[in-house]
Amino acid sequence: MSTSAYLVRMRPAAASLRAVALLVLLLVAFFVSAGLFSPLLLLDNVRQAAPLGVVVLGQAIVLMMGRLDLSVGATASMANIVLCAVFAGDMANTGPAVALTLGAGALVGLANGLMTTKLRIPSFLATLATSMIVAGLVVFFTGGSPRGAVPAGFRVVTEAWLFGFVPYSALIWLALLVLLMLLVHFTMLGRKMILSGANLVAARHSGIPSDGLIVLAFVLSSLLAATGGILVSAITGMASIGVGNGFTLDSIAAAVIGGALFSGGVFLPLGAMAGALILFVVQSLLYLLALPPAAKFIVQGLIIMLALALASFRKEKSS
Amino acid sequence: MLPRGSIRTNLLLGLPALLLAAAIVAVAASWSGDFFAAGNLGNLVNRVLPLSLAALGQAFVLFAGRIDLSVGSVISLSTAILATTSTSLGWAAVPLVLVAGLACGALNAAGVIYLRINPLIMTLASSAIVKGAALILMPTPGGEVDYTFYDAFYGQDLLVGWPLAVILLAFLGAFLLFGFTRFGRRIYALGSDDRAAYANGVDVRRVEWSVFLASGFFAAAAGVAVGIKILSGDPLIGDSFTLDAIAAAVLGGVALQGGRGAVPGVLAGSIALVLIANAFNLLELDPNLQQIAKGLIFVVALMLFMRGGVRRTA
Amino acid sequence: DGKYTIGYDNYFMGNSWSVQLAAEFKAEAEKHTDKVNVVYVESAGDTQKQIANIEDLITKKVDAIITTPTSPTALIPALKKARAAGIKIVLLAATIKSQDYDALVTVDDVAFGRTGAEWLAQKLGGKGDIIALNGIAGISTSDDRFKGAEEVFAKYPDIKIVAAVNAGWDYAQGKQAVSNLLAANPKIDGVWSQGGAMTLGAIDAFEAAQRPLVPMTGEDNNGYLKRWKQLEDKGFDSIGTSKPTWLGSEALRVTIDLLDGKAVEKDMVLPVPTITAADLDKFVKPDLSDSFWAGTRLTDEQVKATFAN
Amino acid sequence: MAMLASPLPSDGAAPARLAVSGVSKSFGSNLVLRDVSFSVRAGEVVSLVGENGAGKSTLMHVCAGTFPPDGGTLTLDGAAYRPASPQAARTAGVALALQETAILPDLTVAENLLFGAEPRGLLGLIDQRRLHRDAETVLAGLGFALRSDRLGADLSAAERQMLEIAKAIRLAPRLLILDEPTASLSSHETELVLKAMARLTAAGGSVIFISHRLDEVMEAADHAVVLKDGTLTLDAPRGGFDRDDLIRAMVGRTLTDIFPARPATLADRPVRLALDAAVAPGLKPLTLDVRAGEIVGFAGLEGQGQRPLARALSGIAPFTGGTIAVDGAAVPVRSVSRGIAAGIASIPDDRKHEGLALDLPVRMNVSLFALSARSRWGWLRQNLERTFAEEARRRFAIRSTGIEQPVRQLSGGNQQKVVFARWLAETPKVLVLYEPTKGVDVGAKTEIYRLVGELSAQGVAVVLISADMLELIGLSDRIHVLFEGAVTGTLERADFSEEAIMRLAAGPEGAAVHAA
Ligand SMILES: Nc1ncnc2c1ncn2[C@@H]1O[C@H](COP(=O)(O)OP(=O)(O)OP(=O)(O)O)[C@@H](O)[C@H]1O
Ligand SMILES: Nc1ncnc2c1ncn2[C@@H]1O[C@H](COP(=O)(O)OP(=O)(O)OP(=O)(O)O)[C@@H](O)[C@H]1O
Ligand SMILES: [Mg+2]
Ligand SMILES: [Mg+2]
Repeated sequence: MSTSAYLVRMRPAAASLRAVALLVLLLVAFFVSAGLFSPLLLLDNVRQAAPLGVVVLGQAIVLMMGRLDLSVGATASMANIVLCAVFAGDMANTGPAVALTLGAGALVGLANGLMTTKLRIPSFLATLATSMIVAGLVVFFTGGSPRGAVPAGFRVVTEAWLFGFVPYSALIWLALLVLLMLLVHFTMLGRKMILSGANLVAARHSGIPSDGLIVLAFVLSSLLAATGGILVSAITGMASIGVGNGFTLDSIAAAVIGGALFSGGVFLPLGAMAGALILFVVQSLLYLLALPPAAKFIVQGLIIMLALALASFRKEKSS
Repeated sequence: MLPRGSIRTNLLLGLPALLLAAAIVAVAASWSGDFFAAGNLGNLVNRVLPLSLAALGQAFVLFAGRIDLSVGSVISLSTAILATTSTSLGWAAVPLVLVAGLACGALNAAGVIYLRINPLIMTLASSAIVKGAALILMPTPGGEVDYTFYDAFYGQDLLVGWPLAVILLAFLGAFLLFGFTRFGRRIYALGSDDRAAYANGVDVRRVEWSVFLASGFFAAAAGVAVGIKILSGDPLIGDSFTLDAIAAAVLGGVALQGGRGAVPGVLAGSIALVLIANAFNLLELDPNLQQIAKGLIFVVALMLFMRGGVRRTA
Repeated sequence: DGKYTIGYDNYFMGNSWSVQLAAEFKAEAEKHTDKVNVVYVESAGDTQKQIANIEDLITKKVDAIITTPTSPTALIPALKKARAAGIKIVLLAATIKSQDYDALVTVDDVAFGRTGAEWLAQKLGGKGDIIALNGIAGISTSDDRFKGAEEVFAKYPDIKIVAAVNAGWDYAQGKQAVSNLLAANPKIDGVWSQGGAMTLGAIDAFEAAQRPLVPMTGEDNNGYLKRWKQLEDKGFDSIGTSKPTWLGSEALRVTIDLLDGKAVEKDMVLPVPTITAADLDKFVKPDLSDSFWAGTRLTDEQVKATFAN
Repeated sequence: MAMLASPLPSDGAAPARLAVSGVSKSFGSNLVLRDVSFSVRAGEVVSLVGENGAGKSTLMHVCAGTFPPDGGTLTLDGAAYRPASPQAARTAGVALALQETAILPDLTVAENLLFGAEPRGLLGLIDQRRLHRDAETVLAGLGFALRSDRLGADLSAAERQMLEIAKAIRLAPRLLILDEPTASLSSHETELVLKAMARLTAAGGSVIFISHRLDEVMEAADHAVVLKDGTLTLDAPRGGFDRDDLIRAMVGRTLTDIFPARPATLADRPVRLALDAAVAPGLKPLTLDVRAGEIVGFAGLEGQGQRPLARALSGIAPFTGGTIAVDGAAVPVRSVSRGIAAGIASIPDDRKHEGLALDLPVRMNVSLFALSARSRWGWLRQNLERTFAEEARRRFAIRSTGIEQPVRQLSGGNQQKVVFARWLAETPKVLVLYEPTKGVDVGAKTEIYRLVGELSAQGVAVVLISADMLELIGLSDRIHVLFEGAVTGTLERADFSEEAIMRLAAGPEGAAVHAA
């Protein structure tokens, strides 16, 4: 098959393109109000958006399974605490620190997955409960004063640029995105996940081990949330309670802006990326405009509405 | 004697929350002499009031299979409006606040119906917008609600008083509405299955309008209760209500996917949530454990529902 | 048993300052175990919860309540009720817009903002473009501090606040805000910030954008002081304004005095302690945790127990 | 005044109950109805037939107010009729029993049945007791055995269908539209539905009746209307058409023998599937041998153990006791995947819920097993998938705009073909068919029967569980009749007849009555 035919087939979904278009619009507004065009500034925003972007990928996977993960924020916050505690500011601890953080994240995902499949608790509630428990455990074990720090050497992950113009964190984000895209769209496992997400009963009746796949999705989501937490930690360098809490709602909003459906069966990594960048760029734009705080909330709300209204407008026309 | 039909199923869903509340009362009362102190019971009723009203509004939306994440912001806005207008308007400020709540509900309904935005995201967005409005009206906590409001409404913070009356009235009315009217049936129908409801002649838009308006209204009513409690306005005070209202409803057996649950359960759920915090304080348990305990209680309660024969999972 | 029962409402457990404030209180309480029993409740930054906690402390018939109001108005009715029940109210580190308390132990946030602003204005020779980093909209600490700063800058017509943004006292948000503002504003001569973590974010944003550091206001947070120390030879100058956590221990002393029937000053509004380049070395503790705050009565050992490195 | 506006029929008779003239409708670029005109008179049953996707449901949706036509007009009893919603149509006296049933899962049977017309008592509040009593009266009047306080979600497909029909009939509409009401019903219930239709027309009502079972059409229709590709191809009164006419008008050619030829004897074939005292909830111990190439049918009234049997064989709700063996080797079919591994393929009856991911394209829906069998290292071979999907679309004659069309947009029959295409990607050893042609038109049915015939010729053992008597008789080599979860009788091919099956299906008592 020719490459061009292949490329045609890989054309992103309409929903992703819409999100990208909105992003471009916002970037234009951003650069106009900044009064200059600077690719480096753009890349710097991408760099700083990476933690959210990574978390959104996980949320998108869970949404693909027709579920919701309200524990990503608490998980990312927990990751920050665990990472700093194990690191204790010493590069020599990198291995254990990262491993333990991801391990703790995976446990959260496992709990979420088992609760929704084995105990049949709707995911909204199961993950809400885990998020309460995880946040509670963090406060309980740290007494509110988390320990440790991320060593300067590790902060390269988010603070340094490859060849001076490619931020490492953007690379990590991109790599995870590609990995997930491969998993979902190019492997049997991913196909089975999509089928389970689109119609769980039908998937079960076709012999697909859907419960396992749902657990897998939750574990992936929590791993990515923990990774987001690690990236945030690299940015801040310190342990503080609740750094990732904002990720929960932001990740859902970003994924949905990027075309994800609550009904499941859809995974649009490009859209998820655009969604995360949209939220981040809106924030940056608002800083630039230095609007009064009240206006800030209003503009943020309106942009989310706009993104979604665009999507449904198109849908309506086509049906 | 439980009535026949789906009401019976729905009422039974509220049972775990009721048992939970009873268990907490039993434990708290036997280990702390203060539980039945008159002051405490009055306090509890006053705390249940705003939470249960917000949860009741949320229940309208949840029964219809939608969700409203703007409840907290509407409560904040309501306190701000009350605190800026009550000195000049007196009690007339209350209907004004309720109208503002209806307007917030209308915003949600319009977004969901005309822009076809998913309710979760629409109300998330409107929550930001309403919060912005509250901050414009009142950039920092302040304003004033006269003490006469407190005296007239909460009085001596006793068990029996206006707050209890409002709770009973609102929940009795809603119980009859959902259990025994065609309108209530339509709401359940929509939550049960959109398409089927439409095919059965349910005017989907009208029902969506009404549930979002109801949610805005009850959130505003909760806001009035909070505003009179704090005798001022605070643009952030409602934030915690959003999730608590959902948690109370769900603990009371309301299904997030719509179509199931009953109003008495919502009240039981609200009471249980309020009791948990109270018991922690009275028993002097480590406050750091409270959130963990809440999460675990949640899981256990939900497990009970699921064991109790749920047919569909979200 | 003749001991006083004191209710302590821990307003928040989400940042190191509030944790140290509570630790300071606990350390003091341990010195008075013969005289006081403490009932701890926790508000998690939620005003509703704080009101409920105070009511529950009334139910428990404590002798005094020490609380840090999360809203300047919302608690007033609850505090009135407590006082009507004969309970002494001591406000710690934040005040309310009424007189329904018996003692207030704090450092004024308006003065806090003013102190940093005055230093910055002096440092800039009365003119220049600056940016302001605030906390969270609607929270009085943030609003009061900025109010103090604005009062000062109003006196300097040549100082222009080109942007005032809310960055939630958070490092990452501070950095994101400043990076973007730097790109849009070729000239920024100073940063007025109301929190150490945000100032750290601002410093990193300046360095990432390869812009020379400008005078910035900071706080007495040890992590910030360490950084400041490092950057001193690069010509960086700052001021560490402090809202000392020893207010926590002071509050207990005042409470005991109140209960003992001694005369206490109702409004104990202390001057804002500051750290300048001249005495930086006295305050920075290179061997202690970044999370630690310099304005403390805790011993180094106690600090280490609270914040391991 | 209104009389002047309405066209007076030339012969002076009453105007038609419903007159459809020049109706067109398209979905996007897909023209589904072109210039369709026909009419229904009072007291008459009009049968509407046509291939899957011919536009029948669409036409009925237009008549019942689900959506407006793009062009054309409707009149009801002479007056212009343009319903804005299903509710408006109902108010005007037109009731539609949907093909996709509209049962509210969280309400009881009674609440569903009387939805929007609940009896009210004190203070205008709904009287729950009377509600259930009234519902029971309606159900009893129709002869439907349905308990009024069961929840909608717990009903079987057939029960949902019965409830849907009861809902429409209860309204005593001027015009009742039944879209494939009998597709999931056994002959007993079908009989009840036809009787109810007759009662309604006797009382002056009119019925439009859609069915793919041509015998029912021949029996019930006072008038037949045939749609092909959205165009009217036949419109004739009773006596003016026969089966072959209908088929020709539907598919454009004559289908002489829709069932494949069966071999004379299978006794020499090896046993493929053997059940020994297999039990499942709702199913009494069952012992059964199915030989290679044999088609064994299961008949019975609704709910006599068909569903448990199908679900146990497929591994969805496995057998709880006894043994099951394929090719002599015991295989514990404890899950669907174990069943698949043992070579058992099973087509579910409820394609929408159990068979298909409706929002995904045809491609993803058909390719699962083909890909599973050929994937390497877990990689999904996209080219192979495309090729397979295209081929399946051809082989099973799936009507869609392409392999990327979401399955939701296909007509019911074509959706069913997609389910078949998925399961038959690999030739199985045992094929379990549960209502394989529910809602499938004769043309497509013929295709499916041919396929089943081919598979059995290749040695596949087929278990056919169906409510369609003709299908059972035409396809099976042997028919077991289920009653209350047990096989109450077995018929060999020579003894097949509807009457014989019915007698056994009625259970021991019924058999006794017939024998007497
Ligand atoms: N909402 C829709 N959007 C797009 N296409 C549709 C829609 N509804 C139906 N169609 C298409 O219109 C055509 C006619 O469908 P219709 O449901 O009327 O067929 P039918 O005659 O009822 O078939 P069956 O016998 O399978 O029920 C089909 O090709 C179907 O794919
Ligand atoms: N794009 C679409 N959007 C919404 N609804 C659709 C769409 N496409 C089809 N539909 C609905 O799904 C139905 C699918 O077609 P059809 O009615 O022929 O299948 P069916 O008749 O329901 O299947 P069965 O005969 O097995 O019951 C359409 O009638 C239409 O109501
Ligand atoms: Mg049809
Ligand atoms: Mg059909």
